[in-house]
Amino acid sequence: MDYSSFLQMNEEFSLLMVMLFLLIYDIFAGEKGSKYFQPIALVLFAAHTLLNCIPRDAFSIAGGMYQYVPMQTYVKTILNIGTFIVLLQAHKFLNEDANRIKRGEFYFLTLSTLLGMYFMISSGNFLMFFIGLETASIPMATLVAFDKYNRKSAEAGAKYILSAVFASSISLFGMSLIYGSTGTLYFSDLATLITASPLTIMAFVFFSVGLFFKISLVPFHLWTPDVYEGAQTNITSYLSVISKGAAVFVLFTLLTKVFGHLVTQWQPILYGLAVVSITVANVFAIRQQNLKRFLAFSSISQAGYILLAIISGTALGMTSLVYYVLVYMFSNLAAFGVISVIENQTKKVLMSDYNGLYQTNPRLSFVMMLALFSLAGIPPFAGFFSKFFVFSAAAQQGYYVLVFIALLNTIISLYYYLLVIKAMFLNKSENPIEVVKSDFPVKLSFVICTLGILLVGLFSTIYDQIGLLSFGM
Amino acid sequence: MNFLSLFVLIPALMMMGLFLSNSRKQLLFFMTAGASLLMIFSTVLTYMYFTERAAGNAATMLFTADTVWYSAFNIHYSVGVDGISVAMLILTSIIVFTGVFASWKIDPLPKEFFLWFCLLSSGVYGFFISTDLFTMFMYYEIALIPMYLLIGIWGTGKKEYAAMKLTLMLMGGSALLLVGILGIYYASGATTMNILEIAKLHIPIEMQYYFFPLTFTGFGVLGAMFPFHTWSPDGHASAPTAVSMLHAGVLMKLGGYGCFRVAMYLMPQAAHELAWIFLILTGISVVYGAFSAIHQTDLKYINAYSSVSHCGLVLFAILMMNETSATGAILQMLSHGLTTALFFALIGMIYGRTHTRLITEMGGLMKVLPFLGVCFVIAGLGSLGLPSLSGFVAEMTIFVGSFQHTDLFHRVLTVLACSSIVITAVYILRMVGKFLLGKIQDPHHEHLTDATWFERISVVTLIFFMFALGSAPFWITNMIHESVLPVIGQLVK
Amino acid sequence: MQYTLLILVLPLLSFIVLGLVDSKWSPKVAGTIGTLVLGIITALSYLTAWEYFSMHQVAGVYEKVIPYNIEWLRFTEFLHINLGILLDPISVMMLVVITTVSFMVNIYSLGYMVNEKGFERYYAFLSLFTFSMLGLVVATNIFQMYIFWELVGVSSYLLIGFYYTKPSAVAAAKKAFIVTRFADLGFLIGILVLSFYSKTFDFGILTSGNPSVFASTVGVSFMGVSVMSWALGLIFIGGAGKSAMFPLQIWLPDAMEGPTPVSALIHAATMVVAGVYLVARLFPLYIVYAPDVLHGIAYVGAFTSLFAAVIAVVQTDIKRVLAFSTISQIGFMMVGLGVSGNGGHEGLGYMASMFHLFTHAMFKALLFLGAGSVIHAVHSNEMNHMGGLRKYMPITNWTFLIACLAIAGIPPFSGFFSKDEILSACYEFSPYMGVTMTIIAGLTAFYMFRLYFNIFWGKEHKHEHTPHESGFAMALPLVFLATVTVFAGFIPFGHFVTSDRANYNIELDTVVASISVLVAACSIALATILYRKESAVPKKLATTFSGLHSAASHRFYIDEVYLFITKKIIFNNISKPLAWFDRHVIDASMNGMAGTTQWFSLKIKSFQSGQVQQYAYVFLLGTLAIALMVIFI
Amino acid sequence: MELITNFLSGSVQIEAYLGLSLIMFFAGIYGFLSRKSLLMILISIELMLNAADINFVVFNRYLYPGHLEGFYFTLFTIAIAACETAVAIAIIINIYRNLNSVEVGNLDEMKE
Repeated sequence: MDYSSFLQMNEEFSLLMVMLFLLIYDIFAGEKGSKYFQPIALVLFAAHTLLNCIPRDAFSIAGGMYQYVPMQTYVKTILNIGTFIVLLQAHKFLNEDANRIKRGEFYFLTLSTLLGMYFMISSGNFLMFFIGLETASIPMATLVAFDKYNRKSAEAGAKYILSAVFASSISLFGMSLIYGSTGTLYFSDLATLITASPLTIMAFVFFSVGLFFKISLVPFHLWTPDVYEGAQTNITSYLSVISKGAAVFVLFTLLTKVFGHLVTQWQPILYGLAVVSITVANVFAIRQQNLKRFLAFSSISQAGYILLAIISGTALGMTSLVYYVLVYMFSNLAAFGVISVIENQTKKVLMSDYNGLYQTNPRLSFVMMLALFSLAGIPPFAGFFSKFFVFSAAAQQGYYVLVFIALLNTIISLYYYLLVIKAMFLNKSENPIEVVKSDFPVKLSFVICTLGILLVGLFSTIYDQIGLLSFGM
Repeated sequence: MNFLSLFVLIPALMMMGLFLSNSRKQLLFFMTAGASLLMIFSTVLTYMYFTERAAGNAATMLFTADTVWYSAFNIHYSVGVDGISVAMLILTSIIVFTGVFASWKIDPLPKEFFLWFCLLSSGVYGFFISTDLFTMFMYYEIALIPMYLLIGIWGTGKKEYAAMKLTLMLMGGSALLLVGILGIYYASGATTMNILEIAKLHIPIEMQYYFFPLTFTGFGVLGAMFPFHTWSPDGHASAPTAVSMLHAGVLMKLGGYGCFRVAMYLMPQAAHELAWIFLILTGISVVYGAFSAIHQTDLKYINAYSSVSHCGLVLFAILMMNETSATGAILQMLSHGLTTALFFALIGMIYGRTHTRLITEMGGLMKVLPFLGVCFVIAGLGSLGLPSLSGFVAEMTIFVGSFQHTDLFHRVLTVLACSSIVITAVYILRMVGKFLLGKIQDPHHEHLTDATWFERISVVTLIFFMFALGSAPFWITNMIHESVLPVIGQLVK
Repeated sequence: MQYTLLILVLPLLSFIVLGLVDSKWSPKVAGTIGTLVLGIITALSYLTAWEYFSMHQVAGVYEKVIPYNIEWLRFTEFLHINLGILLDPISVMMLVVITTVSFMVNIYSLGYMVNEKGFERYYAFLSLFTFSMLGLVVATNIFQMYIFWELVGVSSYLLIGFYYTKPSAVAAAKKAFIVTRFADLGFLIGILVLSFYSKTFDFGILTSGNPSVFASTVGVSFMGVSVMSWALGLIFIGGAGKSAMFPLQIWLPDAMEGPTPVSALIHAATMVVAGVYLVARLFPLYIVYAPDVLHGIAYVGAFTSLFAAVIAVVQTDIKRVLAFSTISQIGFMMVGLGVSGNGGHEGLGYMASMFHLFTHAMFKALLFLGAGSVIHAVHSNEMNHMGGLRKYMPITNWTFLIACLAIAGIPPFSGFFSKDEILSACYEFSPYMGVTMTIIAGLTAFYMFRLYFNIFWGKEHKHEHTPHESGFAMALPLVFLATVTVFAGFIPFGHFVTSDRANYNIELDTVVASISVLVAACSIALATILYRKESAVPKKLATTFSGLHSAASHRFYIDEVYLFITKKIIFNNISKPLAWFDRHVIDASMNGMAGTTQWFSLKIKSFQSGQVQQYAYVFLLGTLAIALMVIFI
Repeated sequence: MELITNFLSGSVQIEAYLGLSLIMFFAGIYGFLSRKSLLMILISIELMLNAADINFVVFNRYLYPGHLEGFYFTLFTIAIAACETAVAIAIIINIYRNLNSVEVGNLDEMKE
């Protein structure tokens, strides 16, 4: 057996090395060395991101267990950038005395979930996929419960792990049935072997709900707001963007590549889920006072929008999806970034606390506003473009009614996004949040997000680049 | 990129300038400089347009330019103007210019105000120069969203409610619109989003049946079509002066323009079949808006309902589908834009002095505010269609045009719409009579001061153009008329 | 005749200049400019008249001269508004009338208005009015006429509301504008209908008598009435509004709130006859395509005339008396047109109507100016504040008397000739009409002399300061107009203005003339008995016929009916419910959508119970639901 | 009876295994939904995971005897399940430290 072919897994190895290095460094670095831990970690991770951003030719190793297509590089790069932004935003939080000791773990856990997602994305076999999925979710549970003296955090951790395992066991059961009905676990073989027999369909449904859980679609979403609220904000943002982004990509590839024969089955499923997710999440979001919960529901409805791209099942849809994830990442991370900065300093996360924020923290409010506008799909911000493309992809396949429903929901979503903007800009407050100071990495993260929000839409090259590769899908 | 893009770039540069500036003087400098630049620029454009046409250039759109933007969706950044767009650009530049002068004293946060104002205006300009469905829609939405903050922060009265309502309703309209646009694009099988190209293709009639109502209603919401007009009274009443001006003056025109340029132009068969529904709705708008205005006591509400009525007339005329009424519709857009902007400017100035907008609480202001009073009367007369002011030209073109329709139903509707001119007279004169004429009611009003120089600039500019349009309409009607022909040709075919 | 353009341009310039300078110049300068301009254009009008009537006759028929006709606004290939000048006998006559009266009023105002605030504004408005009125009469096409028609309406509004701090003036101005505007709607729709079938606005083509113009109307009817009747009937509504025909007469008495010279100019001599002029202008159409409408006009005119005359008998405000008398006299003119045929002797009514228009303009202006002079002296409009003024105001007295005699139809004053022609035409139309009109003529004589005696004779009323004759500026126009009134009757009017523009020799119908003179004389005698000296008879009569009397003094409650319609029905029962509907139904349904969403949001919040087991339960249900859905659908 | 004999004699029908796994799976689900203690819930999850494992093994053994995919899958799954349990136990301990209880009903601070 030629193990050298394993070395083609560039991204995974590079990430693994970063992880291991950081783990070892954290253990053995002295007082002095630990000062440089975060800078080194960030630089290393940035280097990792840069090194692995060039797409290569498609290949498949380990007998098809691991399948690479160039598009994955983009997806992984997007995840990398997202993670990088999250790490930047977590910088200050991790420098606090209480957390300093735990930051090695933080990095290690975060990066291992990322590694899990890598595997998930590149998997060519259900075993690989399952391992990746679990690698992504088990450390996540510990991250959610990271703040172990906080009751909310513990509760969120418990909810997350229980729900996640419940979901993955159903999913696993589904996989077993798929295996039973086809006799293989390789994606490439499954694509031809799957037929629309009731058992297979049942298996498919059981399997896919595991992913729906990860994407947090209604009605598999109920854990989301609680976990988002309980977890430390940076982890929430990681959860909402990175893990979701990886999952939607995988869902798309699986549906088109593996379950292509079941297209008449999964299209109505997605149709229904999209409608329900967008609507229910929006309706819930209206009432939310806690901004983290609020963004949780918002992210559920965003996931619903993403389904519009998946449902099209075309190359256009694929491109739109990846693009959507990219834009969504910038916008959501910006929003969560603001919340985390403020929460870290003042412990305030309620919408009413944000009254009059613009008077004291104009920059933060500005970033928040951009993020929310982008999430709401307002031009000229990137969110508008991504939404348009997603709708366009669905409309191309004739899903006009779905697009229409989704658009009607954008009105509701605009309403609650505007509520936050109203709080920040319009409302007056007796005791507004004091001036919040943020350190350089956090500022850098805001700059990256803002540039992303402002420029990604205007420069079509990004979309075109993604589009170039999506035709292989 | 061609020079038309300057219309978008200048506001963008203004925004940058504003962003960097830090004193009130600088802000005002950037705004006035930018606004005047836009005004000059639109004049130059008009001049160039005329020379091009005179030189025999018979293309539908002039000064076109086309850059591929998103090739996957065939989205191009394509610009071009015809007579209608030029007219609209002139209108926009006038109102942006006067709007700046009307908001000379805006407080608090002047910088932010002007920033949003610039964004709003760049959206409007962009809309009028676009010939691509996507960019058109994008600019349309760009123009919508700053309204929320502009009204919410600098407005008066129930501003938060009004801002929210306006934004959401208009977004609702744009939701319909987006489905319509996507439908047009995919159903036509076009390989481009350029309107002119799509117009050459044929959209299957059963598809048109779906997308025409969507598109028309989508734009119609912004054009304050009954029953989607309720954002207008609340929104306009709460908005700060310049925003009311720009919104009622220009933004509502986006609706009519879009209906004409997109809905009717691209889906002529459905337009023919379904026009009667919308004719009834817009006919209702015309009369209903006027009747509702009679009962209002808040100056801005009166004017907002009056806008509903007048903008209803725009859509009404468009739906009559002949060249005269369509020309009239465009003229009405111009005329209503100028008149209503003047109204809002004056109302804002008066409100700034009296701190009330209820006509029951004022009286005899003509005596203390002769300049504003006279201008208000002129605006009123313009609104009720006095010959020599713009309203007359526009309304008469519409009525004469609409009445040329061979179908009796259309002519009867025209007659009903005509009746709005009487009702308009009623509420205008009632308003003028109540608060300008008569005796001074509130002793505090005895010592008000008349308009300052920057207010005068704003008002006089608007009045000047109202007269220019109303007394010598030929310079612009020909331009509009020949640009209307392609669309009407499409409809008649 | 290119200089005719100046007749239009000069007053416009004068308006612009006076309007823009506002109060920067002294009042005297403004007044002088206005008057001077009017003087020039009066001279030009006379020149035009002289040149036109002496030179533009071809084969005994006056030709139409169009020195200017510029396309102003193009609607379609055939329909375009032109601005131009059309000279034909009636427009030239109107030029003369308007400029003359306007000039007199301008001079008069120099004295009358001198102490008023806003003197410049006043002159600016006067210039605007003159410009609009002149533009109206020389219109080459029906749409130009409509344009100036509207402008005239606005200048009338501005002038009635000249005392804008006075609520009654503001209300009157508003009323005048809205009522006429309402009528204009009819005019506009009439134009639309007419132009739809004829494809032209141009008077030249419309009145050419060429049947092909209206070929498309043949057999077309709407609701059982032919479209031409509709068109012309609607156009007449416009005319009726401006000319205060029943039931649109309500605005004119209130319009007396304006300064008296304005009443003289606009609401007596010029603007109110615009309706008559309009019908005269389209007379060839009426007579050929809608003779029934023309007859209708005659009946409306007759009724209005009677109606106004009855009311005039009981009014006590001298300007109102004059106003109702104006309505009544315009009724005469309408009747004249209505009963007329076309050409030669048939067209007697037409000629008579125009003649009456001309003479009426002069003597009615004189009456108003005289009344103004009286009001100026006693500072009141009420008859019972006057009496015995003949001693103090001899010029006014004499000129007023002349005017009264003229309007009463006593030879040799001008009113006699014109009214007599109308009466002859009426008798030829139908004896009933003739008799009715003769009675009205008698009523006219009666109330005019009631007015005259009440002002200048009767018991002297105590005044704060002794009334005195007005100054030169006010006396001059009185004298001038009186002179015209005396001699105008001898103008051979049939040589100038006839229905077919050919010469026609007026012959006095002695029977009709003597009857009418007799009736007038009797009425005057009656008035003399009743009002020359103070007597109890009028009061007694009033109490005897108290019902009629109070009805007449309340103008037969027409205003109340209107008030009911506008206030109660339109304002309270249409507008108010609509406004309510808009707020509480349309708007509420929009808000309701938002509310429903909120409500729904509240209802489903229990799904998010915080219980992880429930989450799993929902999760499971969702899975099963999907599975069932996919398998069974 | 035949089932038992077959079972004892070593020639068990595949349906029996599948039935067993189904029962285990739904028992696990039932347990997850109804148990009060977090630990019991965890055990229920283990039941569910193991049900899937049985499926894999049985399918491999009966239907696709030439391959080893199912067996491998099961091995990995067991390892993963162990990880999950470890993490879950850790979190439950943490919960106990915070709440002094491991009742699932108490985890409702965040809701709505």
